[in-house]
Amino acid sequence: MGIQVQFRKEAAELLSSGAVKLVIGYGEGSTPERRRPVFVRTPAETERLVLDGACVANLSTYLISEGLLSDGKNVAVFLKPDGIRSINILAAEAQLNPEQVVIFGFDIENGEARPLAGRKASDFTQVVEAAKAAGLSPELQKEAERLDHISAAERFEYWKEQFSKCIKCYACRQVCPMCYCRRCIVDVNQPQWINTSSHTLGNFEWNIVRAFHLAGRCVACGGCDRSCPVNIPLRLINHRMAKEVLDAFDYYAGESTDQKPVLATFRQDDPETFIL
Amino acid sequence: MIYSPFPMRVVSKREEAPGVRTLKLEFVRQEDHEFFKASYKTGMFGLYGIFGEGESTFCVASPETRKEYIECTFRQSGRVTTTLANTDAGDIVTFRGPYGNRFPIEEFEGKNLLFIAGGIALPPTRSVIWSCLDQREKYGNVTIVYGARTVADLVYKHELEEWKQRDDVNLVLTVDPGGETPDWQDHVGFVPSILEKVAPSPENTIAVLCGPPIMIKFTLNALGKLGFSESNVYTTLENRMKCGVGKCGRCNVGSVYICKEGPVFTAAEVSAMPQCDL
Amino acid sequence: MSEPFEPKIVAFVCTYCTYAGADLAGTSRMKYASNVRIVRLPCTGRISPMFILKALQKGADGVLVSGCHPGDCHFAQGNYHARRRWTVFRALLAFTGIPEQRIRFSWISAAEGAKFAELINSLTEDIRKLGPFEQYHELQTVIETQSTY
Amino acid sequence: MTRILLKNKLDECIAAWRSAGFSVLAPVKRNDLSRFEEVERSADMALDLQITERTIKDHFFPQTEPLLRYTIKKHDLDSQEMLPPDIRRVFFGVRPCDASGLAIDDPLFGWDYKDQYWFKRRDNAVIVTIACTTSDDFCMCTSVKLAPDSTKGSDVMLRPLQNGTGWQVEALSDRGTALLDSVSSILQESSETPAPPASVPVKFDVDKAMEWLADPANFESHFWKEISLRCIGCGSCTFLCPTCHCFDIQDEGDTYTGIRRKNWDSCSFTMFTMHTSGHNPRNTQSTRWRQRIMHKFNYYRGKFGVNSCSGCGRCTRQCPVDMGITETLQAISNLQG
Repeated sequence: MGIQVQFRKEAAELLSSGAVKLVIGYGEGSTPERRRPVFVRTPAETERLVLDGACVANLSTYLISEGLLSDGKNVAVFLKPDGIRSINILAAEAQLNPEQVVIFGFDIENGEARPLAGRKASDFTQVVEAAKAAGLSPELQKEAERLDHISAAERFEYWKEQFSKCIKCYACRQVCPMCYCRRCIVDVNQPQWINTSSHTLGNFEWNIVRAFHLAGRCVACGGCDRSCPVNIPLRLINHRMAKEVLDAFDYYAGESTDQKPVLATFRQDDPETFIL
Repeated sequence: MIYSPFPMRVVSKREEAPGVRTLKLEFVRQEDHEFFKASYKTGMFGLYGIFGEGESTFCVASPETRKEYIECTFRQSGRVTTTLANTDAGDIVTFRGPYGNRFPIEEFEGKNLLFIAGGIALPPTRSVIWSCLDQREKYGNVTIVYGARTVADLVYKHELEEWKQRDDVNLVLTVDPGGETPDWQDHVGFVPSILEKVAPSPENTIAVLCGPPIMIKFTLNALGKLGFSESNVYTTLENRMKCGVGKCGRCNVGSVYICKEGPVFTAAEVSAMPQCDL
Repeated sequence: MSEPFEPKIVAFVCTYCTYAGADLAGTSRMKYASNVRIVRLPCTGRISPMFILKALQKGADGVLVSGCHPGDCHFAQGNYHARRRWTVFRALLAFTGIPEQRIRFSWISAAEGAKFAELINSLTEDIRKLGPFEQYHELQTVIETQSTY
Repeated sequence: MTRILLKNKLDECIAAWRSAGFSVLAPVKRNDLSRFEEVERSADMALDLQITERTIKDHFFPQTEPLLRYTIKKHDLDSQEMLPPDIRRVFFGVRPCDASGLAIDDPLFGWDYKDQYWFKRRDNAVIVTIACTTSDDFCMCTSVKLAPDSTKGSDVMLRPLQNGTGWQVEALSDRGTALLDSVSSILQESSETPAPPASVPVKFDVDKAMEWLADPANFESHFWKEISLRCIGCGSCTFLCPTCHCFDIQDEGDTYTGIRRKNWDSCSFTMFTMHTSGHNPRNTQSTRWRQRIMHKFNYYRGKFGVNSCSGCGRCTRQCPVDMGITETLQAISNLQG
């Protein structure tokens, strides 16, 4: 039985038994290559669910929609390992109750979707651990290494060029499951920390702040990078930050639902070589 | 030009109620003042601002019969209003306007007038009230029903006193239950129920109603019960605005741009709008 | 003749240690460069990365962030939390090309007036050598003309 | 016999326009993004692109633009308008949908109060459009009653020749005629026929959809909730739209001096209509998506007699969650049966 058929059947069972009120999955998109998020509430509708190698979006974003989980009922969601890590982080940061999230876990290998065993976030500990090894795509890796070997001034120019493209549509923020603030720091105007205007300085500041707020929280789902309508390689920055917290604090985001957020905790012997 | 405001000098500042202030502004440049005198009609609004902070939209609280100054009354809540509230006499602020439509007060001539306002919404009403009181002979009976949450929250207290003393104005004051002080002599209760109690006659009467959305909703019901036709009830709507001139695209309720087609509407026009968009 | 470059440096310091240290430097009549503007905060834990960005936005050529030595925090843990935050933020700035030499971090206790004076002097000299942070400030000047095609 | 411009003469053309004081902007793919930028030679142009990711709206109504500069002294204030410079520009290789977008926005910026920032740039621009002979999955100009060779908003129309060597040229306005006259020696007379315009399938019945939208009973239809469930509330559809024109006004600077700027804003954002009191008339994503659709296919028409959509399809093409005008209007016209 293919994974799509299997998941449809199981989703229909969950819905008809009332175990979940909603299944968030993927459906056909506007072109044959595209998949779009779909919301399924009845067993009959599960026919709309699609699962294959093109299902890359991290659907955990929708779990933080205002009020979705406030009735205490369960919601099922299709998640790759990155999405499962998101659930762990959201649970650790008290944004949702992981008991309410039923996970249809899958991973994509060689362009094919393959099921992962488990239903609760805690069932996937090994999967999450295994994902630790995942890196950037070869070409991004090359770009990352290139950036490591140029001077600060050249790096500045590189990012200046990239950020000058930004139009502050905030797709990166909206698509990110970790960006759940009711009022984002850029929307705060008393005081106005960073420029809201989309000139290069304002864009620079926005992107630094976004990356900082995701340091140690990003699960590398690549949603921001894919959503960016002006193709800024946001993944490079996020990846670099993830590497930094791994190296400095041996911290890998989203390992479990009770993992303390990296910047909300400390060890007395944290490295501090740079402090005078 | 289109987005350039007029510089205005703060003449005086008055504390109306906790967090509510009135600024009296005079034009710095003669030509701006001439423009204002030629274009301002009661009901219009403006964008008051401070450079470095931004602009904020509220009505011109002074009547069209007194155009020497602009008065504006606002509650200190956001970034702009906080800065405006902290200005002193002599400081320079900005004004862009007047924009929007107006109360057709010449159509009110010969009719009885009923003004109903709640809380911080007295300022727009006050603009019409004085515009009419300054030409008192043109109008019939004048009744003002004004309510606020507490006694302290009543704005323009000195003018309320003045209206109270006048024989040709019937002033009805009320505060919400629990908002009264021990020596409070007037009504206690919400505006719609007090209105029904006072029961002004709809005969040859125009009602001008300003207040928070919830009060407007219930007061319109009350006016309906009293027999007022929707086309004889005028009200003002407010929404967030940035440009004030029909371009920035945010103040519309349904297809109606408040900055261009408003802020003054008849109750009939308001009920034709999609209510959920208000 | 252009005037010699005087770096603008903003120091965000905690009130219990580094500010007291700066005070000691002052009362001990130690001389240190006048290029630094000190902003006093209750604790290093209160020093948000936003402050650093704001300082750069407003034209600082360098920023110093300083507080109590580990273990000495008046609030027991503030500086430990701050330290993690700095580690990450510093790496981020470095990755986006903001030179590490311009954003410095230190521990200075209330007793270390001399360390404070020396640090300010050496920091000022370092930044004087680096010159004004034109790459960043240029962004500010560019915005006045940008998009006026 | 019609006049044609050969591709191998394009560089001469650009040189002639540039020496006549024009800057020439054309589609450029640079730094992993396609948009209109100033070019000096045809080799820099990316004319093969179906459509640029960014629109030419950017050059008339930039994402952020200075409105005025202010200086405040204790009891004095000075503000100076910062109007765009007088630069005459040729936009070469514009797609008909983008050109139409400009024409659609003209009445908005012109009604009652004239926005000089827009019109100063408009008056100084000549739009040279190339008709589309190909289309992609997202193109939908025909669905909104425009066409791959629509002339709306263009000053000059270029129709690609069948043999691929150049374009048939046609002036559509005085500005266009003057621009072509300035290069008349480079143009040639030819009997080559232009390639047929792309056949773009009609994806929805816009009349039916408009009828549904105009019915007040549908304003609070459950449809809006369903169609916008997956909308994440970013602004990419609005910011990449050739006709979206909403903006915010922001001050940057301090209490003494600074710049007041006009920045793009989007009806998708929660903050867009949020009152200071916290009341928000459009407080859910479905009401915001409804606003976008209603604005484009109902309100705008009521004011200016046109729909505020030129069918470029960017909203769907770039949407992170594969939404867009096409899907919504398709669903609406299907509702109408």
